[in-house]
Amino acid sequence: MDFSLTPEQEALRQEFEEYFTEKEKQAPEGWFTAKVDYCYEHDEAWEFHRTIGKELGKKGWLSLPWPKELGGQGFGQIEQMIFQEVRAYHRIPGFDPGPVVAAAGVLERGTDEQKKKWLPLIASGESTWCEGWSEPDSGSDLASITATTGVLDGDDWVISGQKVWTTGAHRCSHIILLARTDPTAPKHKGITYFLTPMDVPGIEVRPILRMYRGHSFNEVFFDGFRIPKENIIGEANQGWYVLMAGMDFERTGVSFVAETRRDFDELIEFIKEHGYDGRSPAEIAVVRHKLAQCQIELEIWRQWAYYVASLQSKGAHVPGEASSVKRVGSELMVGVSQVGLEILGMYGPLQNSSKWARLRGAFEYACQHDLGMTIAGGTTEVQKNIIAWMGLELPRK
Amino acid sequence: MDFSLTPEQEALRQEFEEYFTEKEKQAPEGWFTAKVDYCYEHDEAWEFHRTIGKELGKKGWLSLPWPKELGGQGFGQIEQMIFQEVRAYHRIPGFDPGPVVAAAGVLERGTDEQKKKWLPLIASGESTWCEGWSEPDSGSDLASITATTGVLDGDDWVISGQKVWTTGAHRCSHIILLARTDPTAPKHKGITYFLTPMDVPGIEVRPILRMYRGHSFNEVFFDGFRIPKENIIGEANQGWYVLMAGMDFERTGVSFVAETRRDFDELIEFIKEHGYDGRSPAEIAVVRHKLAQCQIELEIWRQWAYYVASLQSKGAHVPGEASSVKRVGSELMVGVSQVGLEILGMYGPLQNSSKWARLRGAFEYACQHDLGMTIAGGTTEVQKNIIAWMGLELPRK
Amino acid sequence: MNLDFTEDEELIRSISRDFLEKEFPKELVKQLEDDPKGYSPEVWNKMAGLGWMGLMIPEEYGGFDGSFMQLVILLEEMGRACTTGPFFSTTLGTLAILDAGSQEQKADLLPKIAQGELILALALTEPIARYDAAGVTIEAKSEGDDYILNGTKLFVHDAQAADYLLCTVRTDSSSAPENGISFFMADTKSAGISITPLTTMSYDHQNEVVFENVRVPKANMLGELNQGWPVVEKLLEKAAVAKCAEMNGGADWVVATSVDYAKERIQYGKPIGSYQAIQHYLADMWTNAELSKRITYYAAWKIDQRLPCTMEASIIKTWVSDTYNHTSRMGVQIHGALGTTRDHDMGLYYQRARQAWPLFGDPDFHREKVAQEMGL
Amino acid sequence: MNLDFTEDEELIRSISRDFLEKEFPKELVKQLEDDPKGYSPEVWNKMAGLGWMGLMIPEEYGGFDGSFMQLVILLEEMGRACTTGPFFSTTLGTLAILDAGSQEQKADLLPKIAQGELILALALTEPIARYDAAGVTIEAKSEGDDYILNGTKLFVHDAQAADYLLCTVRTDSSSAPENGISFFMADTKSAGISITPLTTMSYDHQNEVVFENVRVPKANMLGELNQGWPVVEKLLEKAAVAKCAEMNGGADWVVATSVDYAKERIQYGKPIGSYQAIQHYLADMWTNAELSKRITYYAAWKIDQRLPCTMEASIIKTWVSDTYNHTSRMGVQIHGALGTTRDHDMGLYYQRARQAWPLFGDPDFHREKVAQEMGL
Repeated sequence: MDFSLTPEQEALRQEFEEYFTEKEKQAPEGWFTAKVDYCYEHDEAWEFHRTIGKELGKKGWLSLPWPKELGGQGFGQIEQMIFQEVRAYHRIPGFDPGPVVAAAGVLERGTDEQKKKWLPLIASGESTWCEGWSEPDSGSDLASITATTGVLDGDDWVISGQKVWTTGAHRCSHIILLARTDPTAPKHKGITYFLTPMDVPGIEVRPILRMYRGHSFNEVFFDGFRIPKENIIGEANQGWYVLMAGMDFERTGVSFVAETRRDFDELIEFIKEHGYDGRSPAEIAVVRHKLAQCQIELEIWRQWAYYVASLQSKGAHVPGEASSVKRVGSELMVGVSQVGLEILGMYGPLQNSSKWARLRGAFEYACQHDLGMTIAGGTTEVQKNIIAWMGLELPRK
Repeated sequence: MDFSLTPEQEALRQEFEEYFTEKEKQAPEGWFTAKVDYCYEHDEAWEFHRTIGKELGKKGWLSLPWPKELGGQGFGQIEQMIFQEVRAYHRIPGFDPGPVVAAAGVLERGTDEQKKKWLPLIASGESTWCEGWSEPDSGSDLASITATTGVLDGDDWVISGQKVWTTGAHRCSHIILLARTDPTAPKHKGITYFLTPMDVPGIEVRPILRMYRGHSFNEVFFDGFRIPKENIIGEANQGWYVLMAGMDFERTGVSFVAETRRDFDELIEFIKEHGYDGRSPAEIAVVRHKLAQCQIELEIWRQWAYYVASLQSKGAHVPGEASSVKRVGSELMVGVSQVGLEILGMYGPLQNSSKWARLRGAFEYACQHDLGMTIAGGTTEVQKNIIAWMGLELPRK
Repeated sequence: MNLDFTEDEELIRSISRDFLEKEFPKELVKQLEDDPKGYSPEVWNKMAGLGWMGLMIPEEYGGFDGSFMQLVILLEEMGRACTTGPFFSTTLGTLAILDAGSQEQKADLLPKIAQGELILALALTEPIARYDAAGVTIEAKSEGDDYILNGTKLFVHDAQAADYLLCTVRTDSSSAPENGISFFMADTKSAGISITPLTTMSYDHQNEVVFENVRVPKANMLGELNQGWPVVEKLLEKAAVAKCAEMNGGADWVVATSVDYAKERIQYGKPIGSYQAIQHYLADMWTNAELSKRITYYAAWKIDQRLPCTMEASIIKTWVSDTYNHTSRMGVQIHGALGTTRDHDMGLYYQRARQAWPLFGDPDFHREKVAQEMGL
Repeated sequence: MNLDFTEDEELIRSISRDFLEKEFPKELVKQLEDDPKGYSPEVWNKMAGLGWMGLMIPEEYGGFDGSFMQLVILLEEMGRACTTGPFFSTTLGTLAILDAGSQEQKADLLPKIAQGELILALALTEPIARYDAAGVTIEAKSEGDDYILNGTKLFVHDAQAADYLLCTVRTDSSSAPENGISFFMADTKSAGISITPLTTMSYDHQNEVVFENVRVPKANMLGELNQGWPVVEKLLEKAAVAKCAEMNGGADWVVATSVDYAKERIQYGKPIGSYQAIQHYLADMWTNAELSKRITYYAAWKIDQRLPCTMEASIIKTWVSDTYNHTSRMGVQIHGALGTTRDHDMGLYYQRARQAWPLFGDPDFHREKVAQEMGL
């Protein structure tokens, strides 16, 4: 067993490190998070996100793990993780579901023509992607969607109905859309997977505010929205399986935890410098131990995430492991954000706009924002079900 | 709302306090627990248990909450709780399922003749009672018992088959026995509830050792074991409902937690006197806070237990509350026993027989013994189900 | 021992619940978040009309001479309704005046408070952000009939609305921290006071209050010179219990709302409340919230009996803070994405739970106090 | 980065698993609980025949020059099989000799150890029961070619079986605690040593060792006079990692056994493993146990690379102690009453989890070390 990076990986890490360190200096004033939600929530952040996205596209860093012959860099999941970790640690945005989710569908199930059409667009960073998945009655049970339907009309599918919780729909140029195209088939077998631009008539995006008032979620309504039939990835009515083929990758979530790591490191520096309640950290064992426990869990999660990425690099299908990375990482984010808020005491809940805010209100934001992490992309409970059913092969009934 | 005890209750508490303080001095050397399991496990403890049991019988304290006309003292659940709390805090045994479980069946469903026959026997402390409930395939799902069957033969029921986990069967004079008497009826409707002496042919008791080697559990085998039909409580095949009628009372468990409280108080005194790792308790915030958390939970549980007892005193049927008292109390016992063991550090796991043992190995014993508390009498999981289904009326399916 | 509510207590609960449901809908709660005053004078006056500001005030001063238990019940309802406004600050300030005020101060202030004409704020904490005596550093110098105050109070709830700030100041720096503190009522209109709002997670109208050579008449001292700390300590205990009552009401709402949602929300063809994971979450949430209420009533009873309740106040502030925070977090989780939005009210409760965590001492502060009370 | 096991590593795992399944059944484990020697010489010799005692010993001394990773794999299998005996003590003692022993000491001892002819015990702790330098108080006075030892070592595993005790002693009381410790090998047959067994929850053959004017030749010093502590510190780090490997194997057994049982045990007409509560317990148990292994391998790799791993050793001892304890407790819970009995082996694992908790530092000790490493 060998945990060291190869010289090539080290060099790559170094390259990322230098670039993102530099970019961090260019971030807007008061910048404290690169979470993609935050980029959707604020105009200035969105602009920075787009600038970076295009730069990443030019550098070929949006397609690191894609095969070279398809315009990628031919790296593995480990290199992708290093990239995401360094990027997120430096709080640099520029990454959305396009290069991972949309690309996975195309790479796994796309025709040659679709690959030629979509992959360069995604890799360039010129397109931005949101996920048209959840519906009012279909959250955890995503395969039950019925609110968004598609009917073939000539060479186009005509989409009607509604999506909800569509993160970034008000900003993004493209959407990955799941629609019910055969209402008579069993639920997993009547869904079609579309990639489509959003600047087309027949779509309306309405904001949903987060509890902290941020506008990242949307309802999306379709009425006569047309998608050419060549935009179906995989076969019509086989969309569920296209989605599943790309799922394991999204669940790693290293970039999210790397941001949490950054928040945590800044908290540690803050406590070292300013103490706690007027006492030095040496005096406050209880706080020391809480911080140590966060450190422990962050390190342990990280080793696990790299291990699971290494399994995935070798093409192993490890749904239990993948789910556990997502579950542990997202719970850890919530846990660290709460510890951070608590350790900042009375200062913790102050918003960034307050002159007395600490660490730019990063924990005030995180401890609300991150509640979504244990819900989106499969709740903690769904992940545990997957571990139990697929990882441990426990009976479903 | 008034939390104070009435003068009569105060006087009663005082009386209990004086008596049990005195009895504590008479406990065998090295005495560190009055858990009934421990009494079954050790001859000397059994003898003390029996001596006390008969004394309690003479004082009328085994029948505190029974109606006066049935030989009881006519007190309520609060007085019973005070009794159990004081008794257990002083680590005085003498109490088994007879006065609570066996008596509840008779009080709730017994005929006048049965009341005359069984209640004085139970109240006197001359009989000792074990519960013939679980079977190898029927634990949490107790109503599914099939291994022990009863067939009517003349005026007797003839019992065959097997029970398991029968605590104290090797010591007790009597057993409360559930047997399948109608194999064709729905599972809840073919069980009969018997009270019977054990010194009858056709019964064999085989020991099962606990993980700490204590012998409190048994398998009990029946082969031609005869019970006169007048020993059925309630109707034949209605035994499940007799059992349920007496269940809420058993779940309070105040005596168990009072013992944990005692262990905990001795730990606190020990830490105050001897420090921790050569340091004074003032130096070790982490240990202080752990102990404080135990204190918090013990106090909170206690208020809750008194409240639920007060509801039951008024005859309220509160299955959710009753289950939560049992669940929280048993988890608390496990939690405190583990904290105690941990705080004793390297000394924690030393058995009582080791000359370096601390607090007579009370935590070494408790942290193994108490694992059974979250299982016996309905597991933690079953209690949560009851809270969800009966307390919160969540759908079962 | 009678652990039922008395008829009076039941009455307070039902009246206040009805009133708040009608007069304090969530739209008002959200609207007040950005209101510079932080409360609705209209609703405030109705509350005064119901006698709420006079609840703790003796009849001779126009109040109702209520019990702390009654206050706990009322605050529980306010927590359930997620109200905002200076009721909490004013009522706790009232308790301090009752405890330490002179006859003149009582006669002057209490009737006005009972009428809803006077709003108080507690200015106890400073940038050092701790609730012990060492946390009071703002300096007051005697000059003639006045004291001159200089320094900064931070995290002052409702200062923007208050007529008076009940303010701990250091009047003697030479002795032990707890022996040099005095307790003043500073008129917010005094020259030299500047009040700057702080925006928090729950928009609970905290402020920075800077004192620059502010003159406070000696007549405005509550209690004796340098003897302020014991008054504040007692006040902090009551404030912790009162805050717990508020949190308990919130936790109750969270549990009830989550149970209802779990019965209605269908996923995979059945209500999510039929899944054992959700059932066990809810069973734990319900249990912890129920435990919270009982121990809080116990503390309230002790306060009413004038029994010491330092240990109990710390026990409940620890337990209830943990419970409300965990319960509201799980309330969000059970509601899924909906729970994370402003369209649903669950977030309001989560924000309040997080906000209440450090107030009047966080769980670590109170665990330490419990340890001290245990003699450790 | 290649996180697969090498072929050699796989081989060690499969050989040791097969061997232990065959030669170390639970009947033997239970039988050895009350064995005064605490091990089976017959199995011990077979283990020596497989080269296990020589695993960490260089080839020149008759060993296999194995890696710490290989040791971790072997100990994981021992933990899975719940073995008892002086392998752990002897191997850790060997690492200390390798680290600090002189050429003569190595040449004398290592071949015998590799042959299974010499058993070592670590006598590090005393009645004060702490793992820092201040915990070493036993006094050694120089006299001619010997040191005279007086005092008590406590919690000494395997002393009853050992030929030598590797013993920390204080040779200089005047300087800082960590600068006055020497590390001796004391022959257990020396006059004045009395060894009294301590019975523990897991019957892991701990002892009290009393030294009464025990003469230990100066030649038996490991390393330099007063320079023993850095050797012990390194040893403690490795011992923590090694103990974690053992615990990980145990946790693996607990998870696998509980999963199997949950599939088979029927209640309410279906396997208990089909209930979501049990599924989620098992999902968490499995996850935590897997995380434990990966971080332990990482620490082992760092040791093999001679990279500092103070932080990692403390991280894993905290996490793995918590995990094994919780996992084995839940293993008992899932097995119901059966799990609490001696008829089932789950109790053995629970006992070992509890027993391993304080060894080489409990989680609080190590959280403190992590905090120190973080610069807090």
